[in-house]
Amino acid sequence: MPVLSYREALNDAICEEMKRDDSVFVIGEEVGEYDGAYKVTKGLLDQFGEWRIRDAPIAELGFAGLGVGAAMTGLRPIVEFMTWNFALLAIDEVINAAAKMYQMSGGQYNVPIVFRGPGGAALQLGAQHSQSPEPWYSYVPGLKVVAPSTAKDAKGLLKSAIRDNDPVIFIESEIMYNLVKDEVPDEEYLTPLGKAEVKRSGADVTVVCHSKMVHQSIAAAQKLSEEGIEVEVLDLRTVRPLDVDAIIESVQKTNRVVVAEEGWPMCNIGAQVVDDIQREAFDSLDAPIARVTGLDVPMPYAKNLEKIVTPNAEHVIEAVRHVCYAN
Amino acid sequence: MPVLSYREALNDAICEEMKRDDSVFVIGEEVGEYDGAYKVTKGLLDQFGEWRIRDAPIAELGFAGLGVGAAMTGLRPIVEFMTWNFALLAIDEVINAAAKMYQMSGGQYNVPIVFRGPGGAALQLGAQHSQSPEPWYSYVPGLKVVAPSTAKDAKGLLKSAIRDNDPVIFIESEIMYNLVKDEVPDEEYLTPLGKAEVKRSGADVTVVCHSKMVHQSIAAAQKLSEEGIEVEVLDLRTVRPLDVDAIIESVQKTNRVVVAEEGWPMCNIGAQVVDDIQREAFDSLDAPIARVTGLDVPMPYAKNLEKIVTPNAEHVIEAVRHVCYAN
Amino acid sequence: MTVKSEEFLTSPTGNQERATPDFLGLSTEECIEVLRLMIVSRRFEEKAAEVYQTGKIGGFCHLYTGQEAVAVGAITALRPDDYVITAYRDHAQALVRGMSPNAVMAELYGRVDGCSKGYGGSMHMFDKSLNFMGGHGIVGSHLPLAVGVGYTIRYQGEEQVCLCFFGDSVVNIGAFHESMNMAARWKLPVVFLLENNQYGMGTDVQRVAAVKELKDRGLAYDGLTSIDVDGMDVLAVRQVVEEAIDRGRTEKLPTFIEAKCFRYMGHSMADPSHGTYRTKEEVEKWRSDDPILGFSQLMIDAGRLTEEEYDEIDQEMITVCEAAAEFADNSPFPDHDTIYQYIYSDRYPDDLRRRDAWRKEFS
Amino acid sequence: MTVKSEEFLTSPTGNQERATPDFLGLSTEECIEVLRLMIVSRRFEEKAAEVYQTGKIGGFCHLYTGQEAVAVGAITALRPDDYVITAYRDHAQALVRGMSPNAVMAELYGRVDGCSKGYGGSMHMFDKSLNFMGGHGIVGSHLPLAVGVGYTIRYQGEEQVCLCFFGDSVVNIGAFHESMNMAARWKLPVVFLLENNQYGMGTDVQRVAAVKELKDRGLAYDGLTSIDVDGMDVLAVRQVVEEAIDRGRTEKLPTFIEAKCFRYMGHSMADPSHGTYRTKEEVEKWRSDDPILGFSQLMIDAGRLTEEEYDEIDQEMITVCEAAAEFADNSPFPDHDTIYQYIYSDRYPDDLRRRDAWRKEFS
Ligand SMILES: Cc1ncc(C[n+]2csc(CCOP(=O)(O)OP(=O)(O)O)c2C)c(N)n1
Ligand SMILES: Cc1ncc(C[n+]2csc(CCOP(=O)(O)OP(=O)(O)O)c2C)c(N)n1
Ligand SMILES: [Mg+2]
Ligand SMILES: [Mg+2]
Repeated sequence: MPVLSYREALNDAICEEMKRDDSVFVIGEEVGEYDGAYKVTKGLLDQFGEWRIRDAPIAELGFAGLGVGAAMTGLRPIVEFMTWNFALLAIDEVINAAAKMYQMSGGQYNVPIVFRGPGGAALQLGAQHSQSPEPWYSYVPGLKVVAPSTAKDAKGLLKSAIRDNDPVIFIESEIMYNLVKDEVPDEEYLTPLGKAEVKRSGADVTVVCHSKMVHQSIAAAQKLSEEGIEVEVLDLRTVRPLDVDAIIESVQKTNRVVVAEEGWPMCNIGAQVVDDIQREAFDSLDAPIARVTGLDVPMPYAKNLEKIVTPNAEHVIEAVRHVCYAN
Repeated sequence: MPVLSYREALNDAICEEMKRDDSVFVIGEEVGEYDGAYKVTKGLLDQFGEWRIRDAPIAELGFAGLGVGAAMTGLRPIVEFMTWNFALLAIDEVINAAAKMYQMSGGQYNVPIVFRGPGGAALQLGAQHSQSPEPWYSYVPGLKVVAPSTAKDAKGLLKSAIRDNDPVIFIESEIMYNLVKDEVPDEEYLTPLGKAEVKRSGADVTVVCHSKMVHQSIAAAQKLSEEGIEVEVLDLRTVRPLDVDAIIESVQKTNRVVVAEEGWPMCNIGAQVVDDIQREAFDSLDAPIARVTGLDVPMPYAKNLEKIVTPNAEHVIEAVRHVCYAN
Repeated sequence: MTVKSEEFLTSPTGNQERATPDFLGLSTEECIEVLRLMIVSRRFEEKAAEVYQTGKIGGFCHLYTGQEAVAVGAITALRPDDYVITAYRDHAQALVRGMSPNAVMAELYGRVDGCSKGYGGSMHMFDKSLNFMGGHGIVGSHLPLAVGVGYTIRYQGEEQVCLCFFGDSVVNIGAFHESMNMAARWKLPVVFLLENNQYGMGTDVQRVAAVKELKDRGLAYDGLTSIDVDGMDVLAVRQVVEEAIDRGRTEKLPTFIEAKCFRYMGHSMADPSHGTYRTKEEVEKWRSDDPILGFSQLMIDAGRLTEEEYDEIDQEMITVCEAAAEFADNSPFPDHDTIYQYIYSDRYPDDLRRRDAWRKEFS
Repeated sequence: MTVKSEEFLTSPTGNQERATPDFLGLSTEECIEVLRLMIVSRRFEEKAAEVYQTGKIGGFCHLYTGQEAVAVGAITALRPDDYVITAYRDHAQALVRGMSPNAVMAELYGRVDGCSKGYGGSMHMFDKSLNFMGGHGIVGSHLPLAVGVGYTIRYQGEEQVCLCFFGDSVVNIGAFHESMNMAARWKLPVVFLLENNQYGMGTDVQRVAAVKELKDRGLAYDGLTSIDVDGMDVLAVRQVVEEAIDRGRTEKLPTFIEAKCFRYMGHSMADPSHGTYRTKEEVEKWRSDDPILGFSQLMIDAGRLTEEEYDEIDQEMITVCEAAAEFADNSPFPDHDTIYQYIYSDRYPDDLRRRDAWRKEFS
């Protein structure tokens, strides 16, 4: 199987779906002539022309809404936010329009749209450019929220998201675009939304995670294995809906849980995972669940500060030891 | 003590603080000549003039940002959102500007601002006008989030919020404006942000709640008392920061918990409360924590459907019985 | 009936002939249909207001009374395959586009036979079979949607247009600006129809907008034609909208129309018609320029209508609206079991339902 | 050095005399200060670019090279008590407003001696003592803040103004529109200074804006004066900004200025100067109209400067910027213990820290 970068996998997914379905188009800042701020749409303008790869003005609210209107009239827009930070300007169209349209119209207008772009911190981008948007959207009925960790998942999930008939929030990662590379099948495949995947199997502790933290968790697991602690790394892949069955299954095996994510601590995905576990597998828990998160502060610019704010493999190790009462 | 409505209490709070401090002003749609869409600012234009009670165009992003700029230069704005639904248009200024400014500027520019307005459902306002905004803001460091349940708290907390030197999200309720009436001290008082209050004491189960659900929980408690179940109703009042000490104290007494709130289930305040409790009082729990929330759907218009989507006292009763294994 | 034929012969801006007495070439039947649609819009709102008081209609309810010439003049100029999208003051647009009063009234009642199955309510009328795209409650936020519809039309190489209604308060919000720019830049066939009824809730638009003539907001966009029109004059509206539609179909260019009009009633049912932010005199002045009376008088003067025929139509429309209320009242409430049906068009994910599972209703 | 005295004598729009050779009445010292500020801005960016390659500066870094006439012409026209606010391309504005190169460079290095104590970074320069209100990263979102500053000024009855810099891409975003409307409607003393360097990242503004002359976006607002100016000509900029400031101080009216300019370098360090979206020739054409060379030549021609003096200043500024880099490099990283210090200006709530308590660093 060829090894692709996360970025290439996304590019392939978009390209394949655009070839397959004439109604798929991309709109966003710099997606065309500039090949995308992060080159995810590289080469697509030449291949598909400006009506299908549309360079937008800086008007996030406007072009997100444009996407919704287009989705209501037969197209399947992929709206690229240069980063999810800027999507806060457009969140009204995502929540009050896209997510609710199908219900407000009594089931007449569904909105097949993908909102995508990188989320989370990159390197020293400072407070306004380093935040994880998952919980803002995961709260909202009508949306699905996806955040893949590997190139293979990125491709399969983006293809599923494009074919999904409802709005999907697709959260990528600036840092992973290049750094993450893995084997991606040659033949066509779809990765189902809403299904977690065990990325590493282990009997002692479950680390529930998604996106970048999957890699940190796998690194932690390898290290902990040397100490005799076998960690199961469960990659949620989709954070709304959550694959609670998969979570419970793993918890029932390991009886100990860490939830790791990059965002701020309050009301984030991890809090929800904790709630689901205690409700459905209270008696399986041998210890309180530990959560690994970014610190509860906006991201500072300074390199050393960014480092301590951002969760990493060491933090996962600490947390795992903690739930194993091994520290 | 005089009995005031929730609305009157808020009006008093604004009026008193405006008299006390020349730098306090109000901006929002219809706040002046129209006395406020929900009359919270009634009479204030006459008293304070148009520079202090400013009728804004429908431009939520713009006037929220105006507030931030004014707060950075010596004023203390109260930005009224006609409802929190419309604040989604302004959330970028709240999160990327107000919440982060103090840190981005290395501690130079704090932002003493209150964003306020009604949240949650009222009566048959439909999908776009019936949602609870708490989790969107509670996730964000730099913000405080307040949602009072009584007239007395509304007044004391709003006064504290106005005097607070950082941005405060103040969530009121259209339904409570008139319906909630209680005794409010004549003399000046401040209710501290970040402190929960036991609104009813009980030994068997703790119901953690805020805003409207406090009243539903008290009603439930009264009914349950007849069955011999004594419910402690803990009103969070502030949902960021959470008064975890008060929560833990109550849980250690009752060993059983229900968290009740109006919003959607995922990644909401209740999930966070569950996480905090299991982390700090895991061994005190005799049963999994139950959560009472709105159903995971946008609010439908039809009266009968709205009723089943919205959590009420009966639901709290159900949940309490459930955690007491009494059903 | 007030005659105002003089006014009908000159444009609202006074510099162009509009609505000449040849009725824009409309046949008498077509004129009667125009009249009928204005009357049904009026009578429908009257019935809705009446029923609202009984509590059968809930939530916000924004009446269109007084603005009928705008919806009727504009929508009757469309082809069936064109699109219509509007704000929350949407009953008349729905009716004029062809929804039955029964479906609109049942929606107000929140019943299954409502055009949005009771899920939408007053502010969210939808009918996909008529390309009627709602009914939107966040001020300004449906303008980008209209631009998206325009995008689809160009994308698919169709000759449709999208007609987008909105209120005067919208000229100050960001979505307006972003929408006009995109529609103009990409040449999208959207007719932006501003209903300047002079007030956004209790706010005189001049108190919050730094622009005297709202249509001048269009000056900021090359490729956008801006024009104002007497919104109390159905033929005048029809004429400028026809021109705009033509510009959309042939040149793919957007148009921004300001229709100067007035709402007779309060902003919503909670707001009185006058007393706080506007005077009784102001309301009466506008009422004396009534679009229905004006147009019917014009028809009578031209020998195309008799007073008796008018009364007959009026009576018929009253009856239709009465019947609609009865129909709505007999329509069932939506079934509780449908509560998860319209959240995802694909299957509602099991995971999401499990968090609601504690509810007795669902176990 | 390129002479372009002809251009200096006519306005960019060709219909008004600008920047007459009397140097707007500035003394030779003042002119030298103007020159010095342009040179330090240039040399600073060169040093920053150099150091960036070594990894000492992280994140995004947007250089101002080529646009010096705009910041210098505008900011030197202000009084010390006026306010300045800008977007993320903010190094020069900070320097010209009076921050030391040391403080700005240390901020780029993310060190405690940075003007934002290392918390802000390249995009977020702040200095409250200079009323320098940042450095903002979300396109357009600082315009409403500027309007708020204008509001404070009027509220407090002061005679200050707020000078607000932003890029050409901002003319298409909602915040622009909402801000212009509010500033014009309430007569707020804000100078909106658009730096039209023709590109927003890789996008030629004409590809996304439906308006040929960006200043025409101002036509939509009564009470807003709109004007364009040659942004490569420091005296021209200074003159229109002086007029705008005056309009703000006396009449409390906002002004919208479009300064036509060019950035020599790529959008940020990751973007090449030319090759993809613009040609080498285009960059060179603009470079041949260099604001620093042009102004210094004008001074030389007027006998106010010698080439030797120029070289001396230049050398001095190079030295200053070298020293700034050394200063920055020697400045300590911010202390880990300050991590919660700037989140709430009142005490950081205990509750919030307890969720981070699992971290070894904090236990
Ligand atoms: C973004 C937003 N802000 C505020 C409101 C509350 N609101 C509902 S209607 C309205 C006035 C709108 O006036 P206008 O656009 O003139 O339309 P009209 O009601 O006159 O038809 C306001 C402020 C809203 N729905 N959306
Ligand atoms: C709302 C928003 N969308 C997108 C971006 C990403 N972005 C950063 S700078 C930029 C281009 C801005 O161009 P312009 O306003 O012309 O300023 P210049 O860089 O030329 O100084 C973009 C798209 C952003 N920061 N904010
Ligand atoms: Mg209006
Ligand atoms: Mg630019």
